Amino acid sequence: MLLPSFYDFCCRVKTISGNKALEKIPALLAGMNAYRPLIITDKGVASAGLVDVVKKAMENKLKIGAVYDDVPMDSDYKIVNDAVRVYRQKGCDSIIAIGGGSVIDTAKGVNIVASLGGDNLLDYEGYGAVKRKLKPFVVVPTTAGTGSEMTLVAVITDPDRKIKMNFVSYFLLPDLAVLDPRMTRTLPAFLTASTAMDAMTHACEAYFCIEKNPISDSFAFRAITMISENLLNVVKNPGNLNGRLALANASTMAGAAFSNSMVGMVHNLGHTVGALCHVPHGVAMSIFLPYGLEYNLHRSADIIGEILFPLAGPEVYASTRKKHRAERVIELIRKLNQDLHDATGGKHPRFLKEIYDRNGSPVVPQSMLPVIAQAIMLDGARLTNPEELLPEDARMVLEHAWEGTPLDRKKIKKGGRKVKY
Amino acid sequence: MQEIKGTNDRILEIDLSAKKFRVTKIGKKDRNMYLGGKGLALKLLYDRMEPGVDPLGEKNMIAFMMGVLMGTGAPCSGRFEAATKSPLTGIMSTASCGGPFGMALKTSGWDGIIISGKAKVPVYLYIDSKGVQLKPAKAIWGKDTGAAEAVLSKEGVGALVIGPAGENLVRFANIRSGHRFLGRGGMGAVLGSKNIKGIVAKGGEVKIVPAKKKKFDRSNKRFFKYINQNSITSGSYRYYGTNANTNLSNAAGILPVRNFTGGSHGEAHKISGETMAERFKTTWDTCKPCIIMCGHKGMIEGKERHIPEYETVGLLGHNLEIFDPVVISEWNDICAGMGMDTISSGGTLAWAMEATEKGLVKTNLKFGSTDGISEMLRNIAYRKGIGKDLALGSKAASKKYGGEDFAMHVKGMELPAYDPRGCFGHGLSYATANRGACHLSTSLFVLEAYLGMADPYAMRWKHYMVKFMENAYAAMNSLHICQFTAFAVFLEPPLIKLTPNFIIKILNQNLAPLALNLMDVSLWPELWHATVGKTYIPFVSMLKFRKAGERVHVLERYMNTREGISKKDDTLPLRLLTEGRKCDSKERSVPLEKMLKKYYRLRGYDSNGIPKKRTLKRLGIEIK
Amino acid sequence: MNINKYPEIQPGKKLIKRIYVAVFMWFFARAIQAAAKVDEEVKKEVETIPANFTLRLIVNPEKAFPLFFYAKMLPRFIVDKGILLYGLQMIMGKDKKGKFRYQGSDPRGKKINLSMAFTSLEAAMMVFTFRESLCTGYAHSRFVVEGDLPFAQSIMRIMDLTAVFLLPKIVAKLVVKRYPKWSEMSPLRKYLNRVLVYLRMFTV
Amino acid sequence: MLIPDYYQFLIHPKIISGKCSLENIPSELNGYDAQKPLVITGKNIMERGLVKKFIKAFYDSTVTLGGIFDEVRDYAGISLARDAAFLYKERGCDSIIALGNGTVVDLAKAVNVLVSEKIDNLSAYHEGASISRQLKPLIIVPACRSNGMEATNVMTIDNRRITADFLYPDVIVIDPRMTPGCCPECVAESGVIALTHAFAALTDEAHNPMTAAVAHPALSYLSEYLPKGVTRPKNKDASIALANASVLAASAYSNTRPGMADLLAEELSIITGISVGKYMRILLPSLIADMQKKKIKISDELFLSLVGMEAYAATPVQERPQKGLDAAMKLINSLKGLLPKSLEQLKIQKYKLAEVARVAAERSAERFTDADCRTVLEQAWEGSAV
Repeated sequence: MLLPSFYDFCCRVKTISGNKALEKIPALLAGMNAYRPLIITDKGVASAGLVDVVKKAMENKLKIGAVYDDVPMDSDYKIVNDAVRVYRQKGCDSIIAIGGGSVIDTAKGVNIVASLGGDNLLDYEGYGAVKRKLKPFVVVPTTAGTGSEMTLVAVITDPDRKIKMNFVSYFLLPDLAVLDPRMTRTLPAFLTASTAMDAMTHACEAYFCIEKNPISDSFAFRAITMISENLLNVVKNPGNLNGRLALANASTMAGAAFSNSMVGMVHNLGHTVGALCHVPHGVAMSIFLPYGLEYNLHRSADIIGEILFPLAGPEVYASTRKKHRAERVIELIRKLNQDLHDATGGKHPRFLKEIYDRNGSPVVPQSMLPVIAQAIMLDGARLTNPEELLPEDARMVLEHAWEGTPLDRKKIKKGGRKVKY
Repeated sequence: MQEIKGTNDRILEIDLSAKKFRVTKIGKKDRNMYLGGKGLALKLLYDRMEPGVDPLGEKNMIAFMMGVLMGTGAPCSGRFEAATKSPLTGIMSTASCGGPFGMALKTSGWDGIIISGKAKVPVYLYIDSKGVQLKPAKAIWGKDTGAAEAVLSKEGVGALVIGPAGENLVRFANIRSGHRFLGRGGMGAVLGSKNIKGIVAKGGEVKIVPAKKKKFDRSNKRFFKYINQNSITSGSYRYYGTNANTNLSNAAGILPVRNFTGGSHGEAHKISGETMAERFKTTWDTCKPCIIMCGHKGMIEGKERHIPEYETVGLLGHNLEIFDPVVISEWNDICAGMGMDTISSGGTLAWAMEATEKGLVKTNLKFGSTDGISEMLRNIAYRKGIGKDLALGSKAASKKYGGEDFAMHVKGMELPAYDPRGCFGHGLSYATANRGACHLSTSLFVLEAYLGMADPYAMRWKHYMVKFMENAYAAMNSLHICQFTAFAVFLEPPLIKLTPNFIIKILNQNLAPLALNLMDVSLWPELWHATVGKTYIPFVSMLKFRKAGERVHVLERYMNTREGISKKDDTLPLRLLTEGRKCDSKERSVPLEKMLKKYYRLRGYDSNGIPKKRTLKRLGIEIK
Repeated sequence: MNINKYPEIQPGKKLIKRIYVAVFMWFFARAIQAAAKVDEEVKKEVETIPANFTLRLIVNPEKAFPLFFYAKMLPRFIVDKGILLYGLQMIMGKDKKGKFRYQGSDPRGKKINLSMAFTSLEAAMMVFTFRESLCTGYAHSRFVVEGDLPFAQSIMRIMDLTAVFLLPKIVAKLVVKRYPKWSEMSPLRKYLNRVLVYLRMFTV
Repeated sequence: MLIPDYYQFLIHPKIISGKCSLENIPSELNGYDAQKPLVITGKNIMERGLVKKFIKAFYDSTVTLGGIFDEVRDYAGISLARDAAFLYKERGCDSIIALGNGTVVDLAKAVNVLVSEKIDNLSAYHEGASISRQLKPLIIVPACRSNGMEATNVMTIDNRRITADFLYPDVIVIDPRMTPGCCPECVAESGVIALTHAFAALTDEAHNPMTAAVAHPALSYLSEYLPKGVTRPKNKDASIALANASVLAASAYSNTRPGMADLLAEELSIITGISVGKYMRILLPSLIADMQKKKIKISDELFLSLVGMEAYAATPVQERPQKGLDAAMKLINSLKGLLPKSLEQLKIQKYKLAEVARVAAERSAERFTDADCRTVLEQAWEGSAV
């Protein structure tokens, strides 16, 4: 296994996973001297009845301080401040976040203010403002994709200044991540597909980007295995709880991997497309993943080739010749997208031009591509991609992804030395 | 009455499991190579015992071997040696005693006994010239040593008994004979594990005379003269007992205080031999025959009691920060009655006190307080409460409860009352002594701290001094003669006596091999040769005698290495190696590592402390 | 227990490395400034950066490299120019005219928009002696970027390009991810710009 | 991949490994708002000159080292911990760095409890109280001779174990300047301990994807670098890989139940005072031989981790678990004669084995029987499997 000349790894989240994982929360919270949590969630989760599932699982053993369910799609610092008020009013001593990325990010923000005092999140802006242990913080993810429960970043917008604030600290990591298949059971098939592909992208990018390290590799490796073994099955049989659990595990493990090894151009493009055209993150990921692999193929063919092992199983890996493995990986990811497309009845888009909004109009018009290409320079994930990615390169990739054609590998610019890990 | 010239060479081997005994003869070769006493005891066990047996199991054996000079009338020769695998340390242990049992057994016509197996019910052994009988000991089982011995003594001249501690397998239980004890190494537990409450020998059946009477008498006369001349053997020890050491140790800064954290104490004089002699009007109560007469008894609080020895005072007194001679002698009596080694008991108590202070165990013991000690000693003997764990010795207790850094033991045997941080050579000898922390393997503290004949803090040549003394003492214990005679034998010959101390000190420091080889120890070999009837060749015989001592020491070491002893065990408690003491302005600790390396090389051990094949071959030890 | 056996240990100083980093930063800042004037592509990148944007490159911890310690000893004009031994930081900013300029190493009174902070002097040495490229350095957490993150990419791009102009190919290949081919950057432009950048570095 | 019905997993420490990682300590400390660490280290590390190099790493930072407490030897006891805690308080320190392995780390953890809870002995925890508060920041810098428990949530102080999640170190810094081994034996021992721990983590029936993910790189590094490390203990690549393996194996191990070889080796070590590594080298092969004989079902993760993807993929499915055991056996036997091969050779008194087996079986919470332990021990005594 590769030994990087330098790496750091930190994932100090206690993960509990299982069909009865929710029931363990009260005891584990008590171990951290917490007995009255505030539940933070959004309306969608609450209306799906997931909060009730959690409450029922913990009944009698824990007193819920309050349920705050006003978190919007994009976490906002004012919401954070609002939630802190509720936290203080109800005398809570810990936080349980139930939901996806924005809920978790909001809860992280709430935890900062609730633990460190004050009433405004903006006081804690900037790197290294959080320097001590925060309140006990439990995350119950409901999407099995974002992996936010394993990241140390909270992205919270400031609508007044129109910026996204990044709060980064190891203290933002939750104390507990609870993976229970009951939380993802009601997720519709096409969302299951895209969130799982999000996790798959995390895992793949963690595996080949320049900050890769042995632990993140190993986590990613297993995440890919679990997704490729279970995804299609779960999309076809939504009630498959074991499969759901596997996907939840995979998502968390992929989260642990990518939060330590960072992501590359797939995320770079995905973030940009998301910001400019509001393409759902998971969808963008599943579309760009094969292109990301293809673009970096000449740089790290062996490493990408290794992904074939978890993706297709050892038998396929053994029967494929070494130099064809990387290409096979890309082929298989495309095929997986195709399969998902079929299984969801076309709801899972394969190319950019296939994404439609609720009104049926395309989300990414072809005319936007140059703008998107230019805007990739605003995202940090560019830096950790093995190959240099400049606007003109991005444009070339985007055009192919829009059209749905494989990259013309001759067009990719080469000329770097070997990637040093 | 039958008369035996020299040695009888008959050994009684008793197998308790089979209820059989047989008589074996000691071969001439063994006698010449291993002299008698300790040497022979070890050799016989070496031939008979497998390594790795359980010390408290059936396969362990215990040998009692009488001195060669015993019964001949040589001064201080009424001693015998016991050897077994110790339950305290798990390795070979030897102990010496001057009680009446020795003479009784020897005059029953036996040079020694070896006991193996295990009796089904508690028994005692009755030995006369015909052999041995196993008699039920139901009536005396559970009694303290004094009462049990009183019963057994009716049947013969001398007896060995164990107390409740031995019956309950306290790992440092001892064996009593008269007022003397086979103290260290837990021999009592070995007898206890074999269900033997005591051994009694009829005695008075044969008479022993040296083979070469004339030569013997000539040497003997010189021996008497030396002992009566020497200021220690005819002075301080004779009048104050071994406890005369207290003031000397205090002055030299080797007096352990508060579990070896201090080296001297202002109140130590209260429990010194001088004070006790005056306060309790002491009289003699010693081994027989003896002319040093270090054992004393006195009227303490209206009761006639044995005056505690220095080690007892040291470990139950100043090491616990207790300076009341009355309570100390009371505890001395409890230990004697229960049949427990006072050194190990005291050392274990000191550990328990410090462990209590540091929150590792819960007891009511406290340094400087007499509360609860008598009770704890009884609890240890009967293995009640925490006494159950303390009865395993400080090593085992510290393995269980922690506090290994202040458990003052070497190889499991608790440290006697001489702090090696004031006498480095003695520190080395603690580490290398075969049975564990033993003050009797070299007694270098006398030269270093008491008499000023060697620089206590120098490291040069200490390895040589240790080796020389170990060999000499091993030989002496094989004779077997009282170790205190060494003062007389070493110091009284004219050459040493007339040289001023500072010159000896300089010589010892710089030319130890020369200085030590000039020491005239010819008295001992002369006596041995005269007794067994061999011709004494000046110098050559002495060298052979010293080589025999070396052989005995290395044999014991070799037996121990077969049980897993190696360099890692030849060490001192961490406290002695790392912590300095306030009484020492330089806060020195023992620089063991450097001395140890040289010692191994000199001894012919490899770097791991295992005797080399070459060494064993040179000494004629059969490799197994 | 005698605690004097275990003395407190104050951090020492690696003087040569400090000087190297200080000098390097000065050269580098001047080079960026020159490149921003000379090269079209750099100019284009600079244009994407908003006005009054201030960038700071610093070696942490700031307190270990006292800013004003040397200032007291040196002549005024050197201090004003911010030359050399003036703390281990460099500040570059886009002034009102839209020029990207080196603004010395005194952060007082300036609003820093983007800060790139090396975690330690050794980390800075790793990057500044080209043992690790800027990207590898970032991946290895040698420095932390904070502030207006969106523009960090442009700054990195500017730095990469400057490195290409400044350094011979064999060294520059260690620094940048992809060394531009002829098709991307003609040799004429590269060598001409190299001369110009060097000239401007020392003259203006 | 099999996911158990329920599992918990935590790997708390931040691991920083590689070139120039010591220099990250000041910024890590800064992240905890700490400025003045107390350094706890061992005499042997001082003698090897590592402390000097360590101090150099703090040049050009604002971190003052509150003192370098270098009194630690082979035993971690409360007396020493109290001394260090006293120094900590006198100097007004706010964090702890443990430079070294085994007892050094144990002592540092104990000092951390003493100073964080403001107590002067640990009797409450010995009696079963649990540590439920955040302790001071603890950074570990491993040197050679690991006892495999540094990265875990266990501290062994005064021969007694205290387990609590708060005892995890906060940061582990693996730097090539500190890791090179002092001798081949020492490297071999550390490697064997890591191997045994990882082995226990993967052969436990209740292992989960996360423990497998952590044990995997540990085993891969061991199989790749252990043979190299023992022949060239000073080799930086090998030493750093082995240090990583040791930390990762410990992380996996603290999330699973101890295996039979671990339990037996620990018990033997307490009784005899010989290091666990020597015992594990003897016990692991006998355990493997026993498992092979009994045909115990294990997961094929072991094989994958040890031999890598190519060889794994080239082996038929049903043979993989067994081949995994073979590979582990081969790896441990690559040490050849470096460490003793049987308990007999170590001169363990045979009568002690019964007691060891009994205690180990007791500690295993009925997973292994007394008889199982006896069988493995007997085999280890003869060393027939080695």
